[in-house]
Amino acid sequence: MREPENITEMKAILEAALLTAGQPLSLDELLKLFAGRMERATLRMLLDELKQAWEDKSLDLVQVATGYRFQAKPELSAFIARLNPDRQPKYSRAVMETLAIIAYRQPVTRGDIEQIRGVSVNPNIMRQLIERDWIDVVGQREVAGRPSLYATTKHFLDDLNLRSLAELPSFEDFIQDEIAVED
Amino acid sequence: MREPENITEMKAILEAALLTAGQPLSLDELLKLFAGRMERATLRMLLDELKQAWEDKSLDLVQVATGYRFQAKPELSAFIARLNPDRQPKYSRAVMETLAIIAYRQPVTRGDIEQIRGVSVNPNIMRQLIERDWIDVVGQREVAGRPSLYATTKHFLDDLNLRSLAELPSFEDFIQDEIAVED
Amino acid sequence: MLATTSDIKINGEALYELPQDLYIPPDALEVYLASFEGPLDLLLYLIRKNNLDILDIPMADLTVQYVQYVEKMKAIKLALAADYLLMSAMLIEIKSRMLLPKPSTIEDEEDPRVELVRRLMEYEAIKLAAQQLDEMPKVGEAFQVAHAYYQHIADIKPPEVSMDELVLAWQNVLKRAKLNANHRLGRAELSVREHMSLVLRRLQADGMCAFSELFDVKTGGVAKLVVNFLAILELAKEGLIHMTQQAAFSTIYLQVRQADERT
Repeated sequence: MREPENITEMKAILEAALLTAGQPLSLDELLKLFAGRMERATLRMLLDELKQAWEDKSLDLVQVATGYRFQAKPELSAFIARLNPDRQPKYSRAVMETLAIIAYRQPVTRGDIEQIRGVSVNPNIMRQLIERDWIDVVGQREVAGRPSLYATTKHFLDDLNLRSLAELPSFEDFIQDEIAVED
Repeated sequence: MREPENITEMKAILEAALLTAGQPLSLDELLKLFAGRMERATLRMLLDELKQAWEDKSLDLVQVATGYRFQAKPELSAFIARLNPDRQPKYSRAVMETLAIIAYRQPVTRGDIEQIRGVSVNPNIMRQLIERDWIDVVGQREVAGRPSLYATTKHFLDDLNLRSLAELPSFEDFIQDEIAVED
Repeated sequence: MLATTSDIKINGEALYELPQDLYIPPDALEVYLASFEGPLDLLLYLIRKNNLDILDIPMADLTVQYVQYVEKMKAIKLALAADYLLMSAMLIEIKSRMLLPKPSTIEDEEDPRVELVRRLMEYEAIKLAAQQLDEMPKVGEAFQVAHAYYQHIADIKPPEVSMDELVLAWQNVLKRAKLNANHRLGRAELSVREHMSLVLRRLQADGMCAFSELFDVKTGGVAKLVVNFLAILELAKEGLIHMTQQAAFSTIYLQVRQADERT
């Protein structure tokens, strides 16, 4: 196995790796392709060139929370969706509200979630989100019972095509008109 | 959602679908992309064109038993393999014990090893160690069948970072340990 | 996402009236519980859609009714019913505090409704955020990630073996074979074993070798020479080599024993 000798060969390796990965690849992972014989700056430059080369093609090279990935252009997605009529499971309102609380208020305990939702949280709800790898336990709150603290994962951001939590819609946008308190 | 109007758009849909499928797609599945508005013959032609378009690129469009798929060019696969190094394999207990007997009792025949281990030695074990260049045949014992005498090689010492076999712990060390434990 | 009245059915018949206040007919409670995510959700609905004034609710009636629920709900969804009961208790508390004359000394006390309003508004925002998250395009639905195939050519790495592992393997052999007693062998003997292999290897390659050629006097050192000599003796003893000398004091030749030389 001969190491790549020119930019074209390096780009072919990068492209093949990203097209076959099935998940985002971080800069550190991509550097492994070249067995440590590449500078980060060069890698970034190659990724930029690759991104441009694909601009008029069928996929986009995008950066998400855990790295770079190729994904079908949005206008082609609807056609591809015809191949898989069965979609991801729809989550219940309870699951989505729990997710929203964790996303916007993290790190939170189950108690915090119950306080905000005003109902007890079924452990099954947390399990569904953990199984999807959208949330995980990031620690314990140092109070009686040491309840687990939950936060969203990078995989959650990847799945929503986001690079960071800051790219989520602002919470302020969801606050509605003040509820009047009459005297 | 507008149906594709020209060959370029159709090829982009096909390409995106095949690149994101994660498995081969049959002609029947690929036809679904166009909601029944495409002839099989046209589809085959488009696939041929797509195949040619990728000839000098990082992937090949190939036909396998269950359909069409994109796959990394063979010469690039070795680089991609660097992303997921195989877990370091382990030698079986039988191999390790055989190696230990050869190291401590050399030169020994397979019969000697069998006698010490109390079980027959699979020829495959010796082959693994010979292929690794850790043992070799240094002679034959002049008894019936002229069995080969095995010894460890210099390469074995190098790989274990030893200058000589004398750097291996001696038997007496073990026996002392043994006594200490039994007391 | 808010429950609409047509979603709510009782005994198969759509219920077209949502309660104007917090009183929910007991036979419909389960349906309401299923339609709303909890008391905050229901209260929010009543405030936003029905313009309910939370202080206008006849608390005495409400209290009696909710106590009746406890009995009814013992069998089903007690936990959820408890959430509603907790809320009505909270409302009753708020109302009672509003009705009591405020002693001037604790005039600074916060209006108890403020906390409830804060909670309602926070929950409302979370509800909308949840809706938004639900609608956001996601991988697998709106995004298909490239996942072409590659031939997994194993980057074959042979197993690593450390000295410790080798020693452990040897200890296991010894334990099982109970060889400890008759195989006491020290470092020196290990060196002898190594030199036996070296001499054999040399003879295998060269065919025949003069005794003196097997000793590297220049770099060997005395210990090594002795070990080498012992190795040769051991090889001879084990019948692995053959030594010949034509006459006294002439050169001794060593060679690997041949099959036809059996004694």
